[in-house]
Order: sequence, then structure tokens, then C-alpha cells
Amino acid sequence: MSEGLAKGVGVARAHHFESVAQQREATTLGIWAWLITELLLFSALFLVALILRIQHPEATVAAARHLKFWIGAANTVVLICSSLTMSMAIEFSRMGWQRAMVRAMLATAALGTLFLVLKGYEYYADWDEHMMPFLSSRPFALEETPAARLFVNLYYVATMLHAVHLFTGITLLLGMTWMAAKAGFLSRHQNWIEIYGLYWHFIDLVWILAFPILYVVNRGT
Amino acid sequence: MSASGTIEGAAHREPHAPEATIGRKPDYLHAESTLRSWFFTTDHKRIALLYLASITGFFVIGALAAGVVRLALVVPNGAIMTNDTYNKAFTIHGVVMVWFFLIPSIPATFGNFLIPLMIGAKDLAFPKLNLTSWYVFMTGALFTLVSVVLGGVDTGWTFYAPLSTAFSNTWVLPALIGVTIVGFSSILTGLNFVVTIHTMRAPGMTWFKLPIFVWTHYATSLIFLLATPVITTALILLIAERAFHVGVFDPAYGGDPVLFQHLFWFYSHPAVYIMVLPGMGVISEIVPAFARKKLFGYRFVAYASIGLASVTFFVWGHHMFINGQSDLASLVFSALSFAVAVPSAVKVYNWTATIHKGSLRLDTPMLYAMGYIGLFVLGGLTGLYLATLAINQHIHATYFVVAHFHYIMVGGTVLAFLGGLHFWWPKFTGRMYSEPWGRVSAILIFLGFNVTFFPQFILGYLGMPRRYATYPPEFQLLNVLSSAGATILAAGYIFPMLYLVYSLWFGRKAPANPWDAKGLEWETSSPPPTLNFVSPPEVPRIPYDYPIQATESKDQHR
Amino acid sequence: MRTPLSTLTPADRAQLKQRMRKPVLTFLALLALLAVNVTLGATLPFAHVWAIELGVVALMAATILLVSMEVIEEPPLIRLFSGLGFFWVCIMVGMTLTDYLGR
Amino acid sequence: MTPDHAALQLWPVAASASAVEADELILAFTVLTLVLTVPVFIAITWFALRYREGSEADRSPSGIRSNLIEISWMLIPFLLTLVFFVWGARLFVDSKNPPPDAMVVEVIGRQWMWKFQHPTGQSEINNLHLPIGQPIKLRIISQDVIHALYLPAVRMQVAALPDRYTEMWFKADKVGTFHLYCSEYCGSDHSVMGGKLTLMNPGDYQDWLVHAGAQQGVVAAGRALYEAYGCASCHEPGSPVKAPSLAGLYGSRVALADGRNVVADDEWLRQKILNPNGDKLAGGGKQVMPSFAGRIPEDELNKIVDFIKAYPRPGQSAEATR
Repeated sequence: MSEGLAKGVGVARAHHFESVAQQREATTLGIWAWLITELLLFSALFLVALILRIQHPEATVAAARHLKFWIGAANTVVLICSSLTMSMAIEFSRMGWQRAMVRAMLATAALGTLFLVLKGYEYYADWDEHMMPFLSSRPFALEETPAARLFVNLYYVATMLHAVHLFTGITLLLGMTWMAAKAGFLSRHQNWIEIYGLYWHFIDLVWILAFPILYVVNRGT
Repeated sequence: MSASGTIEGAAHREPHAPEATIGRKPDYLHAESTLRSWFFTTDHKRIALLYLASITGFFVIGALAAGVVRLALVVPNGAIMTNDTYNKAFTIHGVVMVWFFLIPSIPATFGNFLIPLMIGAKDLAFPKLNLTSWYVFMTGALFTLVSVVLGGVDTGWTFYAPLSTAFSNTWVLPALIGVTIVGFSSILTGLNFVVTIHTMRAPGMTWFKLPIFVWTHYATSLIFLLATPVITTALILLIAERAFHVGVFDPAYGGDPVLFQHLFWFYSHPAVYIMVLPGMGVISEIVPAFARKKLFGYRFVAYASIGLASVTFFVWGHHMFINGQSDLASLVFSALSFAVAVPSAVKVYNWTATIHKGSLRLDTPMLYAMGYIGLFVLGGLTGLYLATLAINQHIHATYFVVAHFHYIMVGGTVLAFLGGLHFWWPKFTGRMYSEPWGRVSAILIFLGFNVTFFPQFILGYLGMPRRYATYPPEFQLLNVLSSAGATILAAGYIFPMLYLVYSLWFGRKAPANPWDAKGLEWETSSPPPTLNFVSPPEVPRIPYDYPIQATESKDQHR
Repeated sequence: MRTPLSTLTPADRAQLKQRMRKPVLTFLALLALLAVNVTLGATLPFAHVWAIELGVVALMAATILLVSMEVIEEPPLIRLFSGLGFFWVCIMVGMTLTDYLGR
Repeated sequence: MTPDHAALQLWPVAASASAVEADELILAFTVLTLVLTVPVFIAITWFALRYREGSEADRSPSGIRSNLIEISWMLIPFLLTLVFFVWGARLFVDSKNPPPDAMVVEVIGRQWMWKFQHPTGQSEINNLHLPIGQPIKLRIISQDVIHALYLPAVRMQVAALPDRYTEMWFKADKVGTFHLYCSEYCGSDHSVMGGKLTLMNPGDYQDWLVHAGAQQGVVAAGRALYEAYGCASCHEPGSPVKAPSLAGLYGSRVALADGRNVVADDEWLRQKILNPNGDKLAGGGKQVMPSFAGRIPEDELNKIVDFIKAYPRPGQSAEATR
């Protein structure tokens, strides 16, 4: 990672590290350790989805076919685009092109926000079609297959947990962009961009897994 | 801060503070003394003491709840308190002891304090994250305490659905939220340890020169990272279930309550090793130090730590043999559970072999360590009884289980905690505790513990179910015996709280290495300076370089 | 500093092209794989199509991990950690299925 | 361990052949435990005395190759314990395969009572009467939370799940009265969710089915329901809520708040349980009883009313309802 850095780009050593290389290694390992926990957090939900499919195949298929497949697909495209802009931001940071990097970061945040807007619209459409079984006051469209309620509710738990991660990510990204726009950022904190990039890619990865598991594979019988 | 100014200030406030030696920087305790310098510190040693103070508070709460439980069981007919009060008492005892004492006990205090010292680092890799994790812990604790103050919880610490989601009328939600939050604190601590042990070792400190304490904490941290997220998800689903009737655990909608048990035990069985492994690390430090002998089979003990941390993920189903899981799953989980015997045996026999032909000093830490070995052996083997399918059908959910896991949790973890506390007390505080009092309370705790919990093995085999507020009268004798033992145990707990606190002001000043022990933490002053070492420490040739060394095959010396 | 494309020197352009090659190719590969999955999901051409869909997902996940997240260029320790989580997911799912497939 | 004798016994009574096998297994395991632990205890104590600092002892290296020792103490205890896995697994598999001719008893768990239904239709609450010498299969389900039926005399317990049936089977061979428990924590009155398991000779069992099971059992069942539904916790004398006593209520005249006087007959009791807010009582007491409409099945409501009918006036012997 430290290879291929342009002149004037680097990391300022914190007092308790012996060297910059040690500091970089520690932060990279740290974010990967965190990503392991994120993976297991979501995988437990995916496991629940699998068990629902095993125990209630018909209801799960009925529920999955009611989800907004095309909005989900569009959102996947949005996140893949944001992965591209994030990768570009990392490359720009290594090249020392600070303004280009800041723009790529802003684009990433914008795409992330677009995802959330689409997700919000999807929730609205779900509400409109009586697909919110956890609302006790609102009748459920698939009332005749009670177990469909389980999968639909699991969809909300999983997508909301993902949305919380994305929202946190956008907030952090905007905060970091604000700092990264200042002179001298890249000479002190270039690795922040790399570390953050790993987080962003991983949140994309989680969606790449969630989209087929929730929307796609359960359409087929 | 100006160094000289703070020293004067400290001396004015605290007449017994060690005199500042000319040219020597103040130690971490006296570097600064404002409240701010404690609550916003990033020094791993100070954060360890913040944890120590908080978990001691929770230990007292949990112990009081245990006292209520033992009081209720003196009579068989539940005349002392209502069933609901009893149920809340054992739930609070379980929740507080498991999540707010046992899990953070050794890692967040001793691990936090000692890992950087033992590997020759200035601090953990992420000092701010370390402080954050203490605040996260306290936030979770606050939620749980709110639930206790509002009226308590009666679900048991296991929170089984659908009792916890659809039927209990107590304050389940705040307790669930509290436990969920505390999980993040565990994750952050584990993450910090893993990264620190991988990247912050002093030059020359290779993996096989690390003390076993560091190995076991590495293994524990892996469990923190790999298991905790799953219970976070399980608890999030449980919270959603209780608040919004999501349904995945609710049979009323076709959900499966056994699925919650799978997710719960995927974490909670490994969590047993979160509690046990650090204690094994403590014992592996104490035994060689007081036997004046190199740890026997160092590499095997090190690998056994990683082995335990891995095997523990394959055995969770042994908590569910009678709970409606498939027979296939029961057979598989039972068979794999026996594999836990291998790394556990490695530890116990190697400690025993270390004592063999040593030169033993039976000071307080060593008394705790020897008690630990005996009780852990009994606790571990009775675990195999429970893993045996046909026996489990009889003693599952009886007092046999209660006795078994108290032998592991109290006989194991708490004894290791107290042993470690006495062993490193001079390092933490710069003061010596009273050795005679230490020995008296160690013996009291050992006796009180056995009187409390051994009768419970018998009660369990006789068929007394656990979590019973009332019980058939023929079990009264053993229950009274158990309650009597609990009072001895309580006395044993109270003594250290008194004489250790007393030693803070009136104890003899500790030298850098009062036990003449090996390990980098003893190379620096007691208490250590803020950045741990004045000059970079020299890594020893081999770990546990004590005067007496058994001949072992060559590869183990390396 | 120097973003408008017109102001770029030829050397900068060459560097930009070289640096952006990998992200753009990854991006196109991911879009193509997604297109396959969306088509399969929308048309459901045959039974057990889920197996192919999951295979495609595995490819997408591997692409992100290895290329976008640069695991392939990392030292062995990071590679180990990036795989560790997935291995543990397999343990969790596999051991749980001994119950659900055995009932 | 019969409930009739409150004295402590040192070993629980085994009332089936498989219970005896389980006992043999645990005894053998205990022997192994002693073999594995006592040397450690003795060694620690002995070493602690022999090798105390300052004592004259041979501390020269013993020269044993440690890899061999390590591997032997890793593998030998493990292999020894594996024997017990196989033994336990065999008994477990047996306990999961009931013979086809087993007599099936339906078991329903509910907060906080057990209901047992015999194949001939008789049902009982909390107590279970069964014949010996015949395989018996219990089909178990719960109506609310997870419970577990635990019969220590046959060394068996199985969860009562809310969503599906679980099974337990055994063939008892010893007459007597034994404990019956709920062993999965299920809320407030978990510890009183149980009763007695009575194992009888087949002839006695038939007698019981014909006489006690059908007749006298109704009132006892009603009392169990009266306790299980929580009626007792308010209506029994001395309870904190001070609800009106039901003793001797049946057939007496009750003064209502609107001045009327009614006779407490079957129908009025039924209505008062299902709709406590109707027919407010005279005397100004606050009506706090919840409605039980939809919470008590019809047959159980009948049993509770039967129990109230038989509940004696204060002063009369209470034996009749026990």
C-alpha cells in the first residue's frame, strides 16, 4: 500500500508507534478486524433468511417476489458506482491530487445518499402496498401466508441495519472530506482515505450479498 | 502540564504519595491528578483502572443479587420472598455477573494494563478507541442498571424467546439494549488487543517469546471479534421482536424460538472461553513465578490457547440437547465437545508439571493459582458429564449445571482474577498488600466456594431443577449448606476489598519486581511511568527464564 | 491542485490512465456480473437457478475483496484476516444446518 | 426420592431400566473423573509440600522427553472420555426410538401447569399416573413459552416447544410416587409448575382410569387450574389483593352493588369469570380482576366451576378439594 505514493504524501507518526510502517500496518489490520465483525453481524441475519427459506419455502418465495426487485437492482448499480468513485479517491490520494480526491469523495457521498433516497422511496412503496407487517395498525398484503411476515420483517431489519451503516459511512465521509480539503492533509493522514475506502467497499460488499439473498435467490422455487 | 508542578500538587493532596525522585519522571498514577486526566485519559494503564473500579462495582451488585438468591433458598416453600422477586434476583445476578463482570474482568483490566508492558510497547495500538470502549461499556451498563432500578428483569440471563419477547412483563428492553451495547465494548477491546499483539511487539519479541498471558489474550480477542457480532444480531432481532413483533423467533407467526438459542449459544459458549482463557493466562504467569521454574511445555500451552478458542466454536449445541434440536445435531455437538478435553488437559498437566521439582513459595497469588487448578479440573470434567448425551438428559437444567459452571466461572475466572490482582497489585499501585490477610482470604474463598457449590452437584443429580424459587423439602439440608458456604465466600470477598484499599495508602512501597518474576512488566518501575519504559526494554533470550529449567526437547526452548 | 482535464500534461494523462485502469475494469466486471444475476432473477429460466446466482455473487464478492480492497496485494496476515471472517461464517452456517437439515 | 418422604436420600430412585443404565454411565464416568483428577490434586499438594522453597529436595532435571509426555496426556484422557461419548450416544439413540407399541400420552405445557391426556380420554393436571411394564411415549407441546418436562425417576427431560411436538419415551419398572418438574425456566411460577408422577401396576392403573381418574380427579384438576390461572393468588385467604373468598360461595346469595341479590350458581360463576366487570359486588371493593374470556378453554372453565362448587365453607374440612 505504501508503495506508489507520490512525493509529499504520507502519514504523520503518532507518539506511541515506533515507525510509520508500524502505524500503517496497525491501522490496516485494525480495520480488517472490524470488517470481520461486520461480516459476522450481517451473516447472522443471512443465516436467519436461510432458515426461513428452509422452514417456510412458499411463504418466503411469496414474500421475496413482493420486494421491489428493480429498485434493489438499481441500488446495487448505485453502490457499484460509488465503489468506483471511492477507488478513484484512493488512487488520487496516492497520486497527491488533492482536489480530484475531494471531488471523488463528494461523488461517493452523493451516490451513497442516492442509495438512501432510493431506499427511502422503496420503503414508501412498500408501505403503500401494505408490505409493512410490523405495523400493527396496517393490514399486511400477504396476510393469507402468515409466515411471509417473517421474511418481510427480516428484510426490514437487514436493510435498515445496512442503511445505518451507510448513513454512518456518509457522515464520516463528509467529515473527512471537510478535513481532507485543507492543505497538508495528504502529507499527514493519507492512510485515512485508504482505511475509510476499505470500510466503504465492505459496506458495498454487504449489499452485494444482501441483494441476491433477500431479493433474487428466493424468487425461484 | 509541567512535570514539577504536578508532583508538588500531588504531594499536597496526597501525603503518602511516593516522593519524586530527582531526574525520574512521575509514574502514570501521579503524572496528572485532575478528574479530567482520568476520565479523558488514553493511557492504557489508567483505562485499566477505570475498568477495575467499574467491574468491582458490578461484582458487588451481582454478589448482592446472589446473596438474595441464597437467602431465598434457605427455606423450601418460598416464604422469604415472592417467586417474582426470586426470578428477578437470579436474572440480575446472571446478567450482571456474565456481561458486566466476568467478560470484561481479566481482559479489560489486567489485559489492558499488562499486554503493552509484556510486549514492550508504549501503549495499545488505538488508545482513543480503548477509552471509547470504556465509555461504551458504561453506557451499556447504564441501560442495564436503569432496567434494574425500574423494577428488574425476570427472563434469566439467557433471554430465551418467546418468554423474553412476548410473555415477560418486566423491563426486558433496556436490559437487552444494555447487553447489546456492551458487546461493542468487547469488540473494540478485542480489536485493540489483536492489532497490538500483532504489530506493537518490541524488536526481538517474537511470538514464541511472548508470555502465555499474551497468547491467551490473543485467543480471547479472536473470540471477541468472531463471536460477539452474532449475539449483537441475535439481540437486535430480539429487541425488534419485542418492540415490533417481527416474528422470526415467535411461534405464533411460524417463527422458530430454537433459532434464537442457536445464535445465542454461538456467542455464549465461546464466551465461556472469553472468561476462562484470560484466567489461564494469569495462572500461567503465577505458577512459574512462584515455582521459580520455567513453564513446562510452553509451546503446547501456547497452541492450546488458540486450540481452545477455535474448538469452542464447534460445540455450542451441547447447551441444546433436550431443547428440540435434531438428534444428528446433538450427536455431532456432543462428539465435538469432547475435543475440548485435549487443550484443557494440556494446560492443567503442564501447570502441574511446572510445579514438579520447583522451589515453591506459597504466597497469596500461588494459593489462588493452586486453588484454580483444582477447581478448574473439577469444573471442566463435570462439563464432560454434561456433554455426554444420556447423562445430559438427566442433569440438564438442574443444579448440576449450576455447580459445573460456577466451578468454571468462580473457581476458575474469579480465583484467577483475585490471584492476578494480588500478583500485579504492586505493579498497578506501587504498594504491597498484607500477605497474611491475603493468605487468610484465599483460604476462606477456597473453602467457602466448595461448601457453597459442591452440594449443588449432589442436588443436581438428585434432580433439583435450577431457577426454582421453591423446591421439595427433602432438598433443604443441602440448600442450607450451600447458603452457609455462601456467607463464608462473602467474607472471603470482603477481606481483599478492605486490605487492598488499605494498602493504597498504608501499604509498604513496592519495588519494581517484588516477586523476582520474569517478564517485561517487571523490568519497569512499580508503578510504571506513563510511557511504560524509560529506556527500551531488552527482550529476554527465552520466555519464563527462571532459575530452574527442566530438560525439554530443544524445539521448546526456542 | 490540477483537475481540469485540459490542463493536464501528457505525463499526468498517462499516469491517470494507468492508475484508473484497474478501478474502471473492476467496475465494468461488477456491472456485467450484476447484469447476469438480474437477468436470471427476472426471468427465472430454470429450476435451481439460485445455485448459479450464488456462484455469480461469490465472484462479485471475490472481485471486491481481492481487487477493490486490494487483498491480493496485502501481506499474508491481512489476507488471513480477510478470509477468517468468511471461514467463521461457514462454521456458523454449517453447524446450524446440522440441526435444520437433520430435523 | 418419593415426595412423601421429606428425608434426604443420597441417590435418586431409578424407576426404569434405562435410568439404571444412565446411573451406571455416570458412576463409571465418576470413576474416570477420579482417575484423572485425584493424581492432579495429590501431585499439587505433594509438590507444594515437598518442593517448598528452602526444603531439601532433588531438583535435578528428570530428563524425560517432554513431547512424548505432552502427546500422551493430550490423547489418553481424550480417548478415555471418548468411550463415554459412545456409551452416552448409544443410550441417547435408544431413548429417541420408542417401540411402536408404546402407549401415547399427550402432554401440554402452559404457564404454569401441565395437562396430561391419557389414550382413553381421561386427563389430569400437573399429576401423571402411568402403568409400569409398558413402553410409554409422551407427545409434548407447549401453548405459550418453552417449558421442559423433567421426570428425574426415569432420568429424562425434553423441552415442550410452542411450535412443534417433541417426544420422550420410557418403560418404567418400579411402582411409586416421584417428582415431575418443569425444567426450562418459564416465568413467575416456574418452580411450582409440576406435580407427582405416580407409577402403578397395570391393574391399578386401569382402576384409576375408571374411578379416580374420571371422578374425583375433576375437582383436583379444578384446583390445579384454580392455582395455575392465578385465581388462587388473589382469592385464597391471606393473599395481598384480598379478593373475595370463594370458599362456600357456590349456592349462596351474593349482594350486588345495584341492590340485587343473586344466587351464585354455575352460570353466574361462569359469567363472572369471563366478564368480571358485570354484576359489580356490593361493599365498595374495587373491581381489579381481569377478564378470562378467550383465555380459558371451555372444558377447563367447567373444571374450575366444579372446583368452586366443591370448595368448602371455612370450618369444614378442606380434604374434599385436595
